[in-house]
Amino acid sequence: SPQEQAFQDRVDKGEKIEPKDWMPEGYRKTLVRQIGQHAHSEIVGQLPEGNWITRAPTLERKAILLAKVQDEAGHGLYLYSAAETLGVSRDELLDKLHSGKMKYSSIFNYPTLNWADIGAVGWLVDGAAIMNQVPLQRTSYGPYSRAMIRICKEESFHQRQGYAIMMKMAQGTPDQKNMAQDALNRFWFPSLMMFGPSDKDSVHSAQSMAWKIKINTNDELRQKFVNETVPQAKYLGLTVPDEKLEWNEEKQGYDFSEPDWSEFFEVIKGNGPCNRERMDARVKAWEDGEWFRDGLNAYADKAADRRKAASVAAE
Amino acid sequence: SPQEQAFQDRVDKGEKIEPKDWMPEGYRKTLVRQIGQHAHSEIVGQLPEGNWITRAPTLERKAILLAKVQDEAGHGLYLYSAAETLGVSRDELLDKLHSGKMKYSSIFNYPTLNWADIGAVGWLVDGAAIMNQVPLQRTSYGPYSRAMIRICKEESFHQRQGYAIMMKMAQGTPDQKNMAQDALNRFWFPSLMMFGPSDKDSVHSAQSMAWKIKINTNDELRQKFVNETVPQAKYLGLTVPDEKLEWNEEKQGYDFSEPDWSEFFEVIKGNGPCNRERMDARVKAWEDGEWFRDGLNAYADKAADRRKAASVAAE
Amino acid sequence: RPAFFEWLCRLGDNALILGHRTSEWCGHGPVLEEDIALANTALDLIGHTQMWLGLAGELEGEGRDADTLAYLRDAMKFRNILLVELPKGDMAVTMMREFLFDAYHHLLLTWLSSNSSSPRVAEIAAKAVKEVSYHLDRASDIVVRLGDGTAESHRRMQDALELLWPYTGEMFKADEVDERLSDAGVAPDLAQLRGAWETKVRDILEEATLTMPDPAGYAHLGGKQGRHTEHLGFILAEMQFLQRAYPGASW
Amino acid sequence: RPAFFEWLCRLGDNALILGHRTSEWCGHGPVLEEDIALANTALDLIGHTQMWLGLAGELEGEGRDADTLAYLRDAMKFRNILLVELPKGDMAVTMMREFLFDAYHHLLLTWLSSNSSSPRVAEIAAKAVKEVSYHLDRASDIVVRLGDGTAESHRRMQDALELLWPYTGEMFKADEVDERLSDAGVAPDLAQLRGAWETKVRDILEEATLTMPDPAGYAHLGGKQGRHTEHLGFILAEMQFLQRAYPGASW
Repeated sequence: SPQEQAFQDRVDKGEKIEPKDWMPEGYRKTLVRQIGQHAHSEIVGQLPEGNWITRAPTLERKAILLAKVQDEAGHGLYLYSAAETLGVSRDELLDKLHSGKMKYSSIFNYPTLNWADIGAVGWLVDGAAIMNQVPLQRTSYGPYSRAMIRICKEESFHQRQGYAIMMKMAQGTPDQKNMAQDALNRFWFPSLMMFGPSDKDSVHSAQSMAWKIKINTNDELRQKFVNETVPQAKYLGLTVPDEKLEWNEEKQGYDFSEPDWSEFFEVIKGNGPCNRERMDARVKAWEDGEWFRDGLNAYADKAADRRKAASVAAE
Repeated sequence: SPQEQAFQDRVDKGEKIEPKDWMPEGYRKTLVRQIGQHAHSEIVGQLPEGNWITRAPTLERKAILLAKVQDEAGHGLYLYSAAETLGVSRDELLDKLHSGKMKYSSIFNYPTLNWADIGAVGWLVDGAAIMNQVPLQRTSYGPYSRAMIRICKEESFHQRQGYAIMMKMAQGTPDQKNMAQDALNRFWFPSLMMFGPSDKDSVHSAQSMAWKIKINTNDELRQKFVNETVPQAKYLGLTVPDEKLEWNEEKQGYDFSEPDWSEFFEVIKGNGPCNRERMDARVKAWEDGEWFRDGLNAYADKAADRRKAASVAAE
Repeated sequence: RPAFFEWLCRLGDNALILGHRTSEWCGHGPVLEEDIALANTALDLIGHTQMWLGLAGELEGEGRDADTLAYLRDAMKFRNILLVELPKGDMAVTMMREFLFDAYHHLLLTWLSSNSSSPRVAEIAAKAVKEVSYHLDRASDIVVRLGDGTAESHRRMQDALELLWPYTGEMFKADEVDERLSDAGVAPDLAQLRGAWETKVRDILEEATLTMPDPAGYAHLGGKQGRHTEHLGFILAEMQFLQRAYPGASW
Repeated sequence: RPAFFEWLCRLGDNALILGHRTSEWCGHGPVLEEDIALANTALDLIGHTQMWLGLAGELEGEGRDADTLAYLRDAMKFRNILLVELPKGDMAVTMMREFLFDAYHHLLLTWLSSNSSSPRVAEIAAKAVKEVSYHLDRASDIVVRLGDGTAESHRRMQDALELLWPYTGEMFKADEVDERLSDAGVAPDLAQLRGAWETKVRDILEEATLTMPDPAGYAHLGGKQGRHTEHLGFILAEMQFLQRAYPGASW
């Protein structure tokens, strides 16, 4: 349709689409799904790291970790707000999360088992997230683009903090170095999976790329991540757990093993190590909090009534 | 009445009263209260010691502690059975415990704060309990007397184990010795309180002694406990936290300070350090277990029906 | 000087243990804004811990820094009041505790920042009081809204108040340490803070339509002298695990 | 020999961690008889731990005894299967886990007691199998009664079964360690135990009117190689506190 064409022209010219602008229903739906999943990932992502807050090894590490997990909740907040501009409320999105109708990033279904995992999550998981998100700062939808700009700034800070933890661990006692290597072993392939299956297997990509909701292909981003991360691992003195890893002079990038995609699909299906625990924790928080939210709402209603009564009386 | 007189004569002659024998209503009531409180004390008493099972410092200590707490549950079982011979069910007694109508020994409202407390509970609390219970082996009510004989045997074993822990701690590192002294400081006066207020303030004593439900006065037992315990503390190299403590040649016993009876009555009123937690734990266990008990009962009913149906079919 | 050290540990341990309990909510809050606010409160409290225990260690002069004090003392050596170590409970318990403690904490820090004879103490208090002032406002606001919310939120807040109330007496019960610090002009006379605390608490509870228990009731004591509840040992086992399991490692 | 050590740690750690979880009920059981039975089970398991880890330490020959192994290894070094470290849950989870594990444990110990090429292993297994035989009878009985009890007890048991089922696959998943021990005749071929286990489990679940999930479903793995759930770290922080906080002390 001409409307659709005009829309596509604006996107092509690099104009930002704003909430009140007309947009195709597919564009809106895809964005709601993508932003919603991203928001859910932020709040579910609080759990694996939150798992170590009470056990952080120094007061400073505890403070840094608390601040980081708090930032993630803040990112959730921006993203739910961005989704709200598309006409879907936070409560609706949460309801879909809790009922399993919407997903969150599968990486958060892996456990954090030793302190170095807190480093690895910052370094690898936030690193992969940034790789995905930096291009999205140029996404066509205004509120989403602006949320990504804020988020990317904080994420790269988190990534540096994560790398600093890895450095301490890798240069620490033999036990600490073992923890660091163990964390890398466990998080390497799940991090590669964060970019999604290979483009040839990815369904929605073409339309999303035309709409500038997706900017790069999964494989491009994965390659970029490997190229940047491998030297960092070497600098730490750690071994990337991939025997096929090798520099390819011709493509000016590393050759590497594909992650085990059957594992990826099992985790998506709900069979990851922590899927059940993560969802149980979120649902429990929501259900246990019902009386609290109801209490605040009831007070707000009463307060509004009182204000109204007072203004009537004053007239 | 002549019936009452005949009953008293039997008691005086040292005969045992058995469940089917006639007995005065007051005798029955007093026994139910006393045996019930004792049973409740055993199961509430599982909690302060149970608090350290998951943190016991060696596998052997863990095993000994588990066995001990299990014994206490077993004592609860004997005692509820003894009470049942007087026509009151275990569930009725538990209901009275949960609703606060029946008490348990106040000593269990004190917390166990370090590992030496597990020693101190065995040494002092079980020690005081034995002092109370040994004479009760000769109590007039048969089932109660027989329960006490079994219980005393196990309790004195527990007391020796507790003393062995204290010995290890008192002869251990300076930290361990501090823990041992701290435990003694906290448990000394509460243990003295276990014998109840001074006889001159005790209401029911005279009748209970005539009925041989109570054998010695509170003050007699307290004195005996102090006389036996003080040399044990000295042997451990620990200091009893009582500046007035002194050997009295004339009475061939120690002079000692009275415990703070206002604290005693506060704890009875429910203001002890752990009253609320102990009751909450018991009530929670009971309420959480309702479906479990109901399930077993439902199965028992079905099984009985099936047996009946089978025997009808066989006829 | 040992009294000064003890007293600083009390301030630091209150912040540390309350911060620990508050941080347990992270990722589990009833609503996102609250999750963030609780993490922020915990973060402030950990910051205060670093300052108070840091000063305590410095003053002691035996080479113990804030981390050493936080991670390598067992329960007997902790000096926090019992109130802050109770389990976090539901949000009613968490917010009511924060309110009751903050009302005291704010008065104490305000006094210290403008009156303490120790410039170091006054300086730390001046930094901390800004944050605690915000915590108090927020906690007061939530107490009012939940107290005057639904029947259930009201009931939960009243239950929380009654559970916690017997633990508030310890805040104002001065022992020899408190008296020495007060005599030296470092710290206030605790009994004198009580009146202002009761007024603040009474006002907020009234606005929250909650019933204030009798302030003269039974008080649980002992934390300031190292006699804690059974909860503290479990907190420390978790908190101190890495430092205990890998002695001397640097993180 | 390192494989033998690993394998003994698996046996010992399963007993230790399941014993720990079972002991958490002590004083909190739904009925006095059950409280006693659970404590008794935990006690037996701690006894097995002492024997298996004792033998492991002896075999290793580096001076580590059962206590050292139990109290001074961090989670990465623990070799128990994931099933036994899951939280105790309600009595449905506790009893269903005990049943699923005991059915395997009993088969394993029976094989070891009569077939193991290691006399020490056979001897320990012979002692343990008597107790485990009793645990299995008791757990089977409870599973049947609760499964065929009320609608609620049935629902809880089915939920517990579905929660735990994906963790049962690890019992039969042999790795290199298992294969070496099996080749040496010390231990059975795990895959061969599976049939008998499934038969036993199917029979009891059927009698309990419960629906057995597909045995070929997804399996959570990793515990035997030291990749655990997030729960184990918390268990160890609590369990090991005293040994970690007071190194070298004798208790």
